[in-house]
Amino acid sequence: MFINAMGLILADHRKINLGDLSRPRALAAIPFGGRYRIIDFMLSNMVNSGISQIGVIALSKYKSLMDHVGTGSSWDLDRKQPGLNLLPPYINTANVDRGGEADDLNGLLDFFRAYPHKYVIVADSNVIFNATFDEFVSKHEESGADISVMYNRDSTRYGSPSMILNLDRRGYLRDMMMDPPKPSATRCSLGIAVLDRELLIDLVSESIARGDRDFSIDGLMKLYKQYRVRGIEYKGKVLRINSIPTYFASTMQLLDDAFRNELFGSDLPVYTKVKDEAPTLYGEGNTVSNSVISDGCLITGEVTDSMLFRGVTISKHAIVRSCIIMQDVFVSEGVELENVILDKNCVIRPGIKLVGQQDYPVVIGKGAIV
Amino acid sequence: MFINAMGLILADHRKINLGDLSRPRALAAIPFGGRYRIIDFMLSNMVNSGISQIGVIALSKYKSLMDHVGTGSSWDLDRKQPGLNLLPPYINTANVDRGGEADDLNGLLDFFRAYPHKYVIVADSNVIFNATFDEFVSKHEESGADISVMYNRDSTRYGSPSMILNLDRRGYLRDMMMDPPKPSATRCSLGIAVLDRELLIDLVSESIARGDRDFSIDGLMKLYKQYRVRGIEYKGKVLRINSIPTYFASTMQLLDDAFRNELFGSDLPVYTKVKDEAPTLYGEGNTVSNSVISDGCLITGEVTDSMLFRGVTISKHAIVRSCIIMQDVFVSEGVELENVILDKNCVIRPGIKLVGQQDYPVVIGKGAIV
Amino acid sequence: MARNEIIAMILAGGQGSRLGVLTKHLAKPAVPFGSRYRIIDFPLSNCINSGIETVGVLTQYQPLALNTYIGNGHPWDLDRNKGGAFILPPYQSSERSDWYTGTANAIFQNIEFIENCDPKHVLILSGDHIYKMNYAKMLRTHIREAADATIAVFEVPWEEASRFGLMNTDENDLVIDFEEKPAKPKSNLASMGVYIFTWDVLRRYLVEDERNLKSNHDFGKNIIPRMLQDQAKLTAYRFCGYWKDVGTISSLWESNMDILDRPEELNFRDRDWRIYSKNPVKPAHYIAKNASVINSALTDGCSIYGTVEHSVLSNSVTVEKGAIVKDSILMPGVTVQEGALLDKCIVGFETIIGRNVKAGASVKGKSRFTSPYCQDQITVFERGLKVRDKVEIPGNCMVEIGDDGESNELIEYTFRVR
Amino acid sequence: MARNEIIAMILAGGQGSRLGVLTKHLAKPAVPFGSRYRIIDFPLSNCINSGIETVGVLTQYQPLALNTYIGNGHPWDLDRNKGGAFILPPYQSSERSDWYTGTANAIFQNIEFIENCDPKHVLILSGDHIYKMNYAKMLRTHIREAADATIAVFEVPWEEASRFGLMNTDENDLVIDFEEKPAKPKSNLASMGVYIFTWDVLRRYLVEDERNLKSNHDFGKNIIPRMLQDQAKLTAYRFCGYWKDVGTISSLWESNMDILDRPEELNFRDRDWRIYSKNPVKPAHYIAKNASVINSALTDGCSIYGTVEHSVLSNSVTVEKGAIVKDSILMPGVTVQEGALLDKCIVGFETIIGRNVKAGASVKGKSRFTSPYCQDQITVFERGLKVRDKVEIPGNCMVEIGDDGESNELIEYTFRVR
Repeated sequence: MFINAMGLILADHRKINLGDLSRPRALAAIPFGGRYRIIDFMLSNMVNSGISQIGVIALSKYKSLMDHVGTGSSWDLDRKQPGLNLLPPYINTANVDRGGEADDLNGLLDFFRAYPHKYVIVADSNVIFNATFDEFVSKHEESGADISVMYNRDSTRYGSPSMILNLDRRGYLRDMMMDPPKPSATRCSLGIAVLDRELLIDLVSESIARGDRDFSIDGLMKLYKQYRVRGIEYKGKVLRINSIPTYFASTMQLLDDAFRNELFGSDLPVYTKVKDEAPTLYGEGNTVSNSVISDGCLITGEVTDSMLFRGVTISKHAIVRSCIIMQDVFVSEGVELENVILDKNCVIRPGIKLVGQQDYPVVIGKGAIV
Repeated sequence: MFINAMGLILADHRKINLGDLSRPRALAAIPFGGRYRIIDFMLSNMVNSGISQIGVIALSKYKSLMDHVGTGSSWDLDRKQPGLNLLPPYINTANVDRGGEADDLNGLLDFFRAYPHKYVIVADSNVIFNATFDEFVSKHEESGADISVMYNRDSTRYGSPSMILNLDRRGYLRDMMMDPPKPSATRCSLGIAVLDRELLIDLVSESIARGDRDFSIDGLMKLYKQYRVRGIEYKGKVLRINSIPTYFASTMQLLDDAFRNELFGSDLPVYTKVKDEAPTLYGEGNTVSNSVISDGCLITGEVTDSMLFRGVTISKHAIVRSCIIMQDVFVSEGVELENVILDKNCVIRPGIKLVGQQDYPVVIGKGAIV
Repeated sequence: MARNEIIAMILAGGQGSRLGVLTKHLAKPAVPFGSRYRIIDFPLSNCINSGIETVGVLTQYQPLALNTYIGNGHPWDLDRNKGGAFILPPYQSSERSDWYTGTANAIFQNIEFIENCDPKHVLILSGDHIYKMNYAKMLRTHIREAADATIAVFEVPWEEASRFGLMNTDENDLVIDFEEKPAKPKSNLASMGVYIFTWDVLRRYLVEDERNLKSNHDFGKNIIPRMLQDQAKLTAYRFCGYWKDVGTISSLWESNMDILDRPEELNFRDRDWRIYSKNPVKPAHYIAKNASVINSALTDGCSIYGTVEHSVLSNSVTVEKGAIVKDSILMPGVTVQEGALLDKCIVGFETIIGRNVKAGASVKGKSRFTSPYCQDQITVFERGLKVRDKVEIPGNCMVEIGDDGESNELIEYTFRVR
Repeated sequence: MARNEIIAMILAGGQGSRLGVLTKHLAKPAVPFGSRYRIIDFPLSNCINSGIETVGVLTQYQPLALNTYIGNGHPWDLDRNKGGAFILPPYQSSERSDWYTGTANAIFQNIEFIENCDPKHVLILSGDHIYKMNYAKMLRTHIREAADATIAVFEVPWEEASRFGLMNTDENDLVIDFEEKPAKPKSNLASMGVYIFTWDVLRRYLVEDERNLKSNHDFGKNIIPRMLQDQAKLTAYRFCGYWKDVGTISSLWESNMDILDRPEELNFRDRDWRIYSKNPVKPAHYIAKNASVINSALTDGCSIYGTVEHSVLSNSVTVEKGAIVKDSILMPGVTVQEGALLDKCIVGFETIIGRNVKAGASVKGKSRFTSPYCQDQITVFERGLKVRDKVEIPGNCMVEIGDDGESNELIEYTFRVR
């Protein structure tokens, strides 16, 4: 009835960098899809699977992540036995005695030991889909594998970095390659693994004993020589974010009805921090076409093929085409924008013109006044 | 009606060390008074004053503090606009760019700037009393001082460290001394200050510009040459904790009816984390005398002049005299304890005898099996 | 302690029968308003923004929607351990079992609740007004004047004054007389139905009023006049700003349109006085390629493929290709199918307007649904209907499922529960 | 989704008149129990420990104490955004306004609430039983057996069987017959008043039962027999462990004493199945120098200067010097003044037992307070009394304030509100 699992979300990824977007925040905290941040999708998938103990671990830049998840109440994780556990490196007091050197693995170990669940689902923060883990866990249980990892086969390009899996006939991993020059298989890891909590505790304890300081899904998969690591295919639609171009392309996919309906039209809600914005007001002379618009906007200009986050103002005679405009941005009169990503709180002054290319969108960092 | 103030609790004190009790946790997180931790009193004082935005800053060893305050729900601080803000040094992302060096002053500044209140009340974590700050703030307002600090005059000794204030006729600070050999005045700082939020922002910004990394009440008071720093007397009962002996003596004072009634008998509740323990069961052959006993205990032995925290077991024929026994300690049959402090989760095996002196109680660290 | 200075009691029990089918299944305060909100969001948000954290919500009529809407109070930050939002229905006691018989009686029956909170003052609110008001300011006046009661008043145009309960005041804003809808108004200060009472005084009057068998147990009709008679100190507190009673179909429609036509007055974008509401947990809305959305308010979960003009849409509304929605209010989950036209319509939760349906002001003629509650050519649809394709319904109609089955040719009922 | 698998509905509406003055001002489920708890803590904690996060609490009689006790549901982790604890009082709708007329009618009137939650199964609980039970296990049985209803049963001694509603089962634990308190029991499996129904099936029976004018609209009397008649699949689920109905003064007293005499059976110290309760926010309790506390349960806020023996004390009880409390149950805030003796007494909230009062089993004789509800020499005191110094009250009394003023020589009323 309930999945007997706890969740762990790795909020950073050492190999993924989204430039100006990831400078002020962890990968998982990057705004996405109008009302959301990337982590919302994985958190919601876990909560919708009935998982109520979730750890989130980041390497640095916690503030924006902490502000976003708060007490966890938006995901109904503000429980007596904490539902949402932010696991920063500092959390382990033992480190202090050892001279204050941060060592997140001990913090992880404490977290895994704190709850009685059978499984742990560990997930990276760079894929977006909407599904429960029921099937994933039951297939893992049936197979008898030690570790199962989720992959998909996209017709589109995966972008880089991507981890291509080579499975044997029974689905077990026999090889894996990062961005291989000639992909021998089309299976690409989604960065999600499930394994026994007890096994995970053993693996992490060993890492600590060995003096390792790193923990990653790729690291777990690499154990395929000692353990039975098996791939399980996810067949639904997935967005994969590993660079600014894939971020931009993934956003634009949300303008597609079929894609949007699969991501949001199911019974599984995607939760996010509630902002209590006003409804969006459309003024007299506006033209809005093929765009996703969030609450709290005020639109009197032209918006085409774009994604607007909460609280954006588009003034009269402004033209916005194929843009991603984040929270509380103010676009003044007569501005012209095409293939531009504006981070939170930017102000674009009257008459400014910015034009990027689809593969090379212009990115304006948080709070810039242009 | 409401105090227009935010609160800041300094959870550590560089000059105070409680040995085995403060090793695994911040000063503010040390258990006290049966059901509480030291910070509960200051948090409750602030909440009871109608303050609903409170920051807590510690130098290290956050885990126990975080576990204790959780989402802040026990103090009704689990609000949409966060009521309880844990301000660890890591919180400022700017530090990461500067090479990861922790700098808590920037985090403080962010916190002070996030809310619109007129005043900030800054408090150390080593005094225990039960009162609102209404009178303190209104006296500060009336006087027109820049900074007001709270002091008291105890007939008992203050212990060390203690900051003795020398005030002029109008109450303004003209000198201050730490543990003076011959105290010229009997006014001792309680480590609580109130000042304008704007002034505090200026002071902290200056410190940052100057490259300082420290922030303390004593540091604020030392500004008496540039600013008008005034003392305000608190006339109620106060417990002061700055060493193991004063911790022990303060606990023993709670066995006194008059003292206990002033601390707990008022209309102002002292909130703490709810543990959902069972009621305490007293068995057939027990003798309990002049002791404070928390919930969830099981007592079949003898307890005299002692303080028992939650979930303690005192077995048959055990004798406990003048002891402080923290959460979930198990005292086996035939044990004899006198002037002993047992930290959380200790197990005392059958027949063991431990005897300390009133001024030198025996302290057994967290989780020890004796 | 500050906490017990004042508590609020919201009178949310009335059926609001003048809203017809809109309140057939839910209490008036739970009726959606202004795209993102429900009516009760306004007093609740005003309370929390004014620092009032204990709020009793007196319900009686169809409280379920209100009860589940308010839930644990979290959306308004009213999920407090001490205080918070309390639903207060009528109940049976060992002595009596009565429904609430009037506004004053409703408070009387909850004296024990109030005593438990032990406040110095009690704020009495209605659950059917749209306004943003800082009750803390009003309380300061009440305390400064040492009043027994303070009544918020709103200056109305003289020509409309006779539609309101009016306070005649002296030069110090002390109330000297109260008239309910007088033919010849002596004042244009209308009572807003917002009262602060000193609790000790109010309790005395409630107990006395309860013993009076001739009383209607109503604040306006009984308690206030009785206090005036006793020369208690009643102060008028003047409120400036947007304020509207949304008790009729026409005023509900007007007030919704005001957020489009006079957006600066209610100003939902003001972050210093947010109006909180329960989040529907829906994605951002989508405007398709050939859609047109002019002069309208939309919120999460909407998908617009047609034309929306001068309308207020709640969450999860779909307007299909070729459909036109004009001067209308669509509540959560409404679907307007291809080619349909809505003109000055208010459509209840989840109702489906079939293909090529024409409804509202631009359709002329009479209908079996014509209703005296609907004026100004406004047409209202019950929740959970499917209006069959091509049906035409004129203005001034209240479209609801009947017991006769005759209406079956025009509409069907789609809700699982009736 | 797992969340909608099952919801719980707790029937908390009954007056519980056999508890006399203890339920004069509050519903039975709100009666304090076992030092730290109230009766309703048991079903609420069982729900959350079983993973059931949506709980409807059906109230009708004196719901205020229950309403404010449950509050936002936080103490039981039921302050969920989705789900949580909902107080469900009777209400007026456009079609009818009725109090709940029976257990089945109460659920019937809340069909809309249940439909909103859209569960596959509904767990029906009583608000007046003390037990720890994992409903998830019972649900697994219900699903495995594909039953229409699963009824929890408890094996009672044959000699007591005729006091219960009994299930006769076949060898597969299918229920073949149900008898309410039969003179000659054919089974010793008593129904615990804990039912899981498949919701689609239950809804059908509720609607049918509601139409039957002769029905009492009761689960035990009408719904279950009717289902048996239709040969619906009813499974018995055997429960082992502590279970007690606390519907009478004697059983309430016994069950409280059980936590002292059989502490291993209910085992409140088991951290894997905590019983949650609202925290009174009081300091730890204090035992003074010459006090004696033997074989008793105490909790926060108590101060003991006298003798307490084989008694259960709720929070904030004071026992003064020289006072003796024996075999008694003292509810929150009770004060026993110097030299008083209580023997087998149950004392309501905040009552003050004056100096040198003698009350209960060891005082012989009759009294104006003697009551048929009190048996076994137990004497019960209403909440908020002051028993005047030196008064003597024998066992089997129900001490309450009367309208006559005659009792005034013995007791006075101290509560602010009556």
